[in-house]
Amino acid sequence: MSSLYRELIIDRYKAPLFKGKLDSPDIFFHDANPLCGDEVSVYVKLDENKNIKEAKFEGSGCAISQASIDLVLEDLQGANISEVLKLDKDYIMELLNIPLTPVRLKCALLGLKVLQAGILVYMKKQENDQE
Amino acid sequence: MSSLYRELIIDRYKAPLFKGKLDSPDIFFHDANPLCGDEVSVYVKLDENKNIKEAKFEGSGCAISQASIDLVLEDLQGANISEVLKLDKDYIMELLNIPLTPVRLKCALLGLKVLQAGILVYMKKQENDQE
Amino acid sequence: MKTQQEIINDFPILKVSVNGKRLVYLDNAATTQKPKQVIDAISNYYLEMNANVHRGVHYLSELASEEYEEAHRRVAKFINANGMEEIIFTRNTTESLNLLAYSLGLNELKKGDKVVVTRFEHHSNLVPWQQITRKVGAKLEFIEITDDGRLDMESAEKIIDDNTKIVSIVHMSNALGTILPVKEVSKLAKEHGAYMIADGAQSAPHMKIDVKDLGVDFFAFSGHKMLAPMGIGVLFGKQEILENIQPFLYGGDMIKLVTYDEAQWNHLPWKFEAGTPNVSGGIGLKVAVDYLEQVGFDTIHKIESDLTNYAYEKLSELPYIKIYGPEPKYRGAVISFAMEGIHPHDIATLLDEDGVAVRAGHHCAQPLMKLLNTDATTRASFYLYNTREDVDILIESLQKIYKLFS
Amino acid sequence: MKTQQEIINDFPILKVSVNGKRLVYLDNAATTQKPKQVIDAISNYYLEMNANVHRGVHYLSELASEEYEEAHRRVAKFINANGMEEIIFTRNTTESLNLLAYSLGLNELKKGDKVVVTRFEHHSNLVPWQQITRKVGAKLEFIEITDDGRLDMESAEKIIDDNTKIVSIVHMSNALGTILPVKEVSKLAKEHGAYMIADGAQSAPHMKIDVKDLGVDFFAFSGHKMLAPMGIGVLFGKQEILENIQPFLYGGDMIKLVTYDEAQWNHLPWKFEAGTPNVSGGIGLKVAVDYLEQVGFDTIHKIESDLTNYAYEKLSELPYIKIYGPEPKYRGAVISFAMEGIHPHDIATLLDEDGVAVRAGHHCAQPLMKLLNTDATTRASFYLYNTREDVDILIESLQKIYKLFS
Ligand SMILES: Cc1ncc(COP(=O)(O)O)c(C=O)c1O
Ligand SMILES: Cc1ncc(COP(=O)(O)O)c(C=O)c1O
Repeated sequence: MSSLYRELIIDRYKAPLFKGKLDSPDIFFHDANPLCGDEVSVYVKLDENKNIKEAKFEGSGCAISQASIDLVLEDLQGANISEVLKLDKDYIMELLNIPLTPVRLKCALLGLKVLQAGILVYMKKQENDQE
Repeated sequence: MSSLYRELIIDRYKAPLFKGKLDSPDIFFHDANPLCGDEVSVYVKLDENKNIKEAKFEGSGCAISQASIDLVLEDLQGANISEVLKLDKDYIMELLNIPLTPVRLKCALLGLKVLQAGILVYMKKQENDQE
Repeated sequence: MKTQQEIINDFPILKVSVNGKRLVYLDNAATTQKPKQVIDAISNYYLEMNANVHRGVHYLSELASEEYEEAHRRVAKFINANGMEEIIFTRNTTESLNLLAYSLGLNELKKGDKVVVTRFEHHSNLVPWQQITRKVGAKLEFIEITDDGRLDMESAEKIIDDNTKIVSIVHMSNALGTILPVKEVSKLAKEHGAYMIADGAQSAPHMKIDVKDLGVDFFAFSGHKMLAPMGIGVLFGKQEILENIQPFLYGGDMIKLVTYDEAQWNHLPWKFEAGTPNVSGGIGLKVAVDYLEQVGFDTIHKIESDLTNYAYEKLSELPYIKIYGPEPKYRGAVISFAMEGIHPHDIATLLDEDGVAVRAGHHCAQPLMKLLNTDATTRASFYLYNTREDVDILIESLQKIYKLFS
Repeated sequence: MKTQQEIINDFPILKVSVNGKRLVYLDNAATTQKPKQVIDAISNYYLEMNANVHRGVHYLSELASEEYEEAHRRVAKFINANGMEEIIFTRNTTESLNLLAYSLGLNELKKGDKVVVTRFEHHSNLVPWQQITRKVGAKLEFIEITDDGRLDMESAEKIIDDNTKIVSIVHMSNALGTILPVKEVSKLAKEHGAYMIADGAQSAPHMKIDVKDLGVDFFAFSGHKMLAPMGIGVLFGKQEILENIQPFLYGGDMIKLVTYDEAQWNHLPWKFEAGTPNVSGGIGLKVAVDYLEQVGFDTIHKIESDLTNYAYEKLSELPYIKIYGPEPKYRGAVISFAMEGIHPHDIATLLDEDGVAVRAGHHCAQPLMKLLNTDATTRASFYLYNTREDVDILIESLQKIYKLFS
């Protein structure tokens, strides 16, 4: 029916591969878009080189926000957190490969932003611990 | 040159017939249109039947406001004050006999309104004195 | 009398195609489309009479001033106010209500006083009162909602008391479509000596408003929701109250006399209209009001209630759809609904691909949404140019969407 | 580049005839006429993309939102602001200044603080500060005017001191045409830690504005005085200040999160734009700004200063005419004058019979008029579509009027 809702997105919305929790994650962050009610929490475990070893998310909201974080976590397995910080909306648009209007782009970006915020908090904490 | 500024109005503006003061008038009132600065004071003496015996005005402002009160005082010589209270903008438009836009109509009406306000104050005072 | 096809032909935007489909515009509670009469009135204003109003002594300014005043008189007649003095032009309902929160609220409220609103309120009739009651130390209380989505009159009777100084309620809920009994609440407010305000943003476009019959002291609405241009709204207020409260915005045109030290206010309604007004918006509003009355609220009501009933019925037949709010007989031309397992944003995006414009979200009524245990709904709202075919397209598209997700 | 004849052809209203004469529109300081580009932009908006903005997920709403945001970005670039966050759309300059009086004034002023304005102020930059200083117990003081109608900088240096919290001055006087040294006054304000506001209602239409170069914290102006529709104005504010002060109007679109008890504000600039905005006005403003920059402020300045000098010269030749305000080099395209023994209202009415539109009155600057020992003046003000022929017609008509009265 629809270019926008490619099967992949609906599939991943209905049956996400990375949904769940992790115990004692290195990185945890939660945020929501109060205007539409989309919510995402991410849990990440890192290896010794600060690469993503394992990642999960919990959340609720629209198909785009939920499928997007699922696809992001899949794509970023093994990625170094400093690389993740560099990613922006172009990355998401390429990953989802569907035309996104400005309002829906916000949905698509939520997961990545939560992940990046979590990384920043983690790095700040590491810094403080070293002092 | 102009239908609006018929000679009569400019003549009366430049050389009013009823400009001046009266000592111990029965009726005195002053008002101004703060928006354009037009000002008019009227002085009236009445005969025993409450007809206008003598009337004068002082004032400053545009030709229409000043000529209008001059023409009004001329026209209302001998008029009974209760009759004067009934006059409205139709009277003024007929008296001046020029087309008047709403803004300029306010100029034309100022003098009559001052006169009517003075009459009302006078009647109120008469009433109180009788009680 | 105009046929509905003639009405539809008056709205050029309805011929726009969206994603190759005919536009089906069902977002009328957000803003309505404009008939060509209104669009032309705006152009004509700028082509033939544009000028600043009041005090201008030249031809254009006289013309513009006359038209702008006439618009006030026309609106006064439209809602049965006593005259131009009672009609203040604002930007929108939101500004009208803020004007009251500042001018009336700050004037009349004291510590311990109560302001009463309802659980239905749009943010525009909630947040200003939150702020102003906090500022003056007054209390903000809420008339409850019944389980079937109507105003709880028992709660109203309990909450409106002698400490209540202001009652401000929405006339028709933009989120649920519920029509509230303003007249009955006005009576309660008057019994307790409180000022009565109605937010008519959703009612004025759809039903004949008689401010005297409603018994309100103030009535606020927006032009853009009733065929008029954006940037023009209305606040009706009773003359004697408007004369006694402070102005809201200060500046040009609202004064009579100014010195460096102080100022005296102009007469009504100008006391409350500071600075150069939106003259073309006012004139557009006048033409919109003419248009609505030419069609007639009876006809509008007939069209809308047919559509609302029809849509309600059709949606009720879909087992995976949940409709919020009361039965059709208690509501205006608004239907909010949820679809099992599919987020409203996804529904709206997919409807849009079929050319159907609806709204998805909290409809500026977040607390009410929370009360209904949701963040967002999908909302279809109708106006005089909508048809049963529009509803059919909506329903068909919803069925496809459900299939896509299941 | 456009020739002036091409510019004139863009303004359809200039072909209107008044009392059988060609319209000579010299009331530009009150409001300007609109080029067909702006008039068409408004129509097109309603013909093709009208919708409520923000949060709409359908085609029209996306389109309208994008255009409305783009208008903010365009205006930001126009005055060299850092971005959309610093551009608040209001109704007009008056609302922009009231927003500051409430949001900044009530936030920052304490008893004994000083607000400083000038003797030149339009009521819109005077009355709000009178009210707000009275409310909080602050003082309002005035920078004086020199005998030749300019800002007295010595007075400014004396009056702006460490108690001064807000300095708000007009950039160009609408009554006298004087251009004030905003940059120098900004420096004084900054030295004493005060907020600096400029009222740009008369300057933004005529000269390139660079808010960074001017050193202002806030800058207010009106669309309708610079070719844009009525009902749209601008407040520029520095982002860090806007983030720290309270909103002004409360309601839809300006919130992030609302419960029945409290609310959190949306990000800039939306925190300050409550309710459905004037989208078509914003889009019209963008097109107006495009138009002005396409013509170029150099060209505009050349046209205007030629006209101002020419008119100044011609008027000076008439012995019965007194010109108010400074020499042409200190002024913009505005000339206020008096004619011996003839009231400005009579002059304006008689000019109108020759098709010449000027303003007569106090120009919303009553205290300044009083300072000049008059109630009213006649004012001619020019814009990019005026010509020397317009000035000739004005002068000829003035000569006839004088004869009529003598
Ligand atoms: C210097 C100045 N400030 C403020 C204003 C007020 O502008 P507006 O009426 O558009 O709010 C004007 C317009 O007359 C003006 O000339
Ligand atoms: C019930 C209600 N009140 C107030 C408003 C605010 O109207 P506006 O955005 O035109 O100020 C709306 C519009 O959404 C509404 O539906």
